[in-house]
Amino acid sequence: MNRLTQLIEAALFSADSPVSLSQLAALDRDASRAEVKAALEELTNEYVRSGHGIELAELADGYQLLTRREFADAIAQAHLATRPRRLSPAALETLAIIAYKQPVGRAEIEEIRGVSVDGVLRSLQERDLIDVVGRAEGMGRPLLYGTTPVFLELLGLNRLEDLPRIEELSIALSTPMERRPQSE
Amino acid sequence: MNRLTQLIEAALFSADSPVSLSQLAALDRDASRAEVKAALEELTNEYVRSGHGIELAELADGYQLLTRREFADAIAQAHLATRPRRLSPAALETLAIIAYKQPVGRAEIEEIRGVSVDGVLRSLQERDLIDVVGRAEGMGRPLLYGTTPVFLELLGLNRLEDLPRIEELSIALSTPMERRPQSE
Amino acid sequence: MSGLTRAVAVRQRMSISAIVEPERPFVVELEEFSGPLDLLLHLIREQEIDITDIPIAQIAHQFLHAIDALGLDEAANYLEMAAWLLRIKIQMLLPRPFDEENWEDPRAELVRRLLEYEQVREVARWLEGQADLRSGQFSRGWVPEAPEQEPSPIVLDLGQILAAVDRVLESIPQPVLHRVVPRPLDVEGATRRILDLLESSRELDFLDVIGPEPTVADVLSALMALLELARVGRVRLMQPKPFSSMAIAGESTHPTD
Repeated sequence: MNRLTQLIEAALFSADSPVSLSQLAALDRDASRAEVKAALEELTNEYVRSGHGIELAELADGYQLLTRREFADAIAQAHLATRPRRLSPAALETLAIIAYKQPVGRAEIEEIRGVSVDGVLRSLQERDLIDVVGRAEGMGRPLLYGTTPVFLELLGLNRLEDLPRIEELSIALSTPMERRPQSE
Repeated sequence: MNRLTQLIEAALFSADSPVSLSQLAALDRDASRAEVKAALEELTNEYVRSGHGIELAELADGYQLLTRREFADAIAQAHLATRPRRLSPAALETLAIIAYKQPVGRAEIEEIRGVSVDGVLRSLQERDLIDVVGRAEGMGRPLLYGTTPVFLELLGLNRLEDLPRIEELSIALSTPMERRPQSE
Repeated sequence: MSGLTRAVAVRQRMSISAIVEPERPFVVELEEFSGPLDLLLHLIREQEIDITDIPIAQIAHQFLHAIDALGLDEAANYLEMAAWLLRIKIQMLLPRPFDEENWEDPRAELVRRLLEYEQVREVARWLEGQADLRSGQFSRGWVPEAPEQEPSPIVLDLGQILAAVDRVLESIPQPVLHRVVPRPLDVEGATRRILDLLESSRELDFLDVIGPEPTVADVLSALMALLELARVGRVRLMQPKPFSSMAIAGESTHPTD
């Protein structure tokens, strides 16, 4: 592997979340974006060719090294790492609404789910999966919520557009979730 | 690389501290210690042979993957290992109370938040977001805290009066935080 | 294939009938349902009801029964749904105008919300699957401290601060006028202990009664127990001289019970 590839590998290795292309490009000011991309490809190929236990994943609008799926159980059983807690149905439903309707206020989420979502919003915010992205106009100027890069990371998605399109869902509806997710 | 080597690489990668030989051996009950040692050697050699940015280090308390030393500066300069930190919910809430009630003492903050805020105050002070602005009258003359110019700068505000008025916030308030922020 | 669907449906029906069994009124399975719409959909799906033609009287009855059995009948969100169902039921009973074309089905809004909610659930299931898939891959566990670095920059925005203010405001308890500190007096326990001790010895010292390293509550409990026992004639209390320890004697001469 050439030096840039090594540097990128070391950089991805020392980051605790996905690293964007521009951050990687900042590692070596002499390197062009094309060279960085070529290095990322070399790294991907090298992991496959030599048969490594880790792989290069593209997610949350960046790059991250991850262990290969087949080793998860053995690692978890040896208590060397733990899988993240699973989200409750309430949390998943709330996330689903926010993902598709963002920016969206609490009242609208509650109307769709039919329950109060106060506690759920707070815990999603504490887990950094959603954040306040603004305030609506009108009475009380309610807070508006949107999803965060951590949300994408948790789901292994690269961008919001990777969510299933509304037309792909089996329940077709004329109105509610008409808006396509927008990337920021 | 054989499967055991891949598994060990994945395990070392996902562990949050050095991993002992016996922990590694626990990954695969069919593997002997000798086989684990051979796998570790294969991994070491592979990193050297293909020229990787990371290496396998043997430390006092086990094995750990590390980036090669020569890349440390470039990575540090690209701020990859030190990504912008977000404040914890606890820090944010404490900061919110101080912003709206300053000058305010620790006891009052603790009464509102219902928990000890000792550590939080210290870290907010270390990050230059709050500072001691005076002392209260009375028993022990407790320290009073207020926000700093850095706080305003981070929020892009000119003065404390630019914070939204409490009445504008979504939740109508009966008592505690009735006071408007005052600039010094 | 339909046999399988059938079997699943039958099993689910059994589960709901277990829930509404009157002799198990306190099955708290709140976690089972993420809200009234979820419960409603469950009732509709398990009976293979056409969602566009809901037998509203039947469903309203089952819904009320289920929230009662599940102990959800005090949860505002469920009550709200129950009230809505009853209102639709009444509207369905009203005579329809002659021109059926202009008749608006009172169930329309309910159907719309149920379908919308089903869509949300479908997305939620997809998200869950994705999260499961992703959780099979670990990222780097140990991240080294960067060598000799300026403290990393802090990100802070107005939205975060405002959200924090909201959280703080919501968590502020109602003003406390006075605080009643419950005293953990255990007079019953002390009474039992004293009577047990009197079984083995006719005469006791107060220090025996309160035990080693007594708390204030222990002393008070023992004192109140002794006073009560003396009042009903079970013990006799004596103090040989001022400030000496109290002596306690069992009153066997008084066989009250």
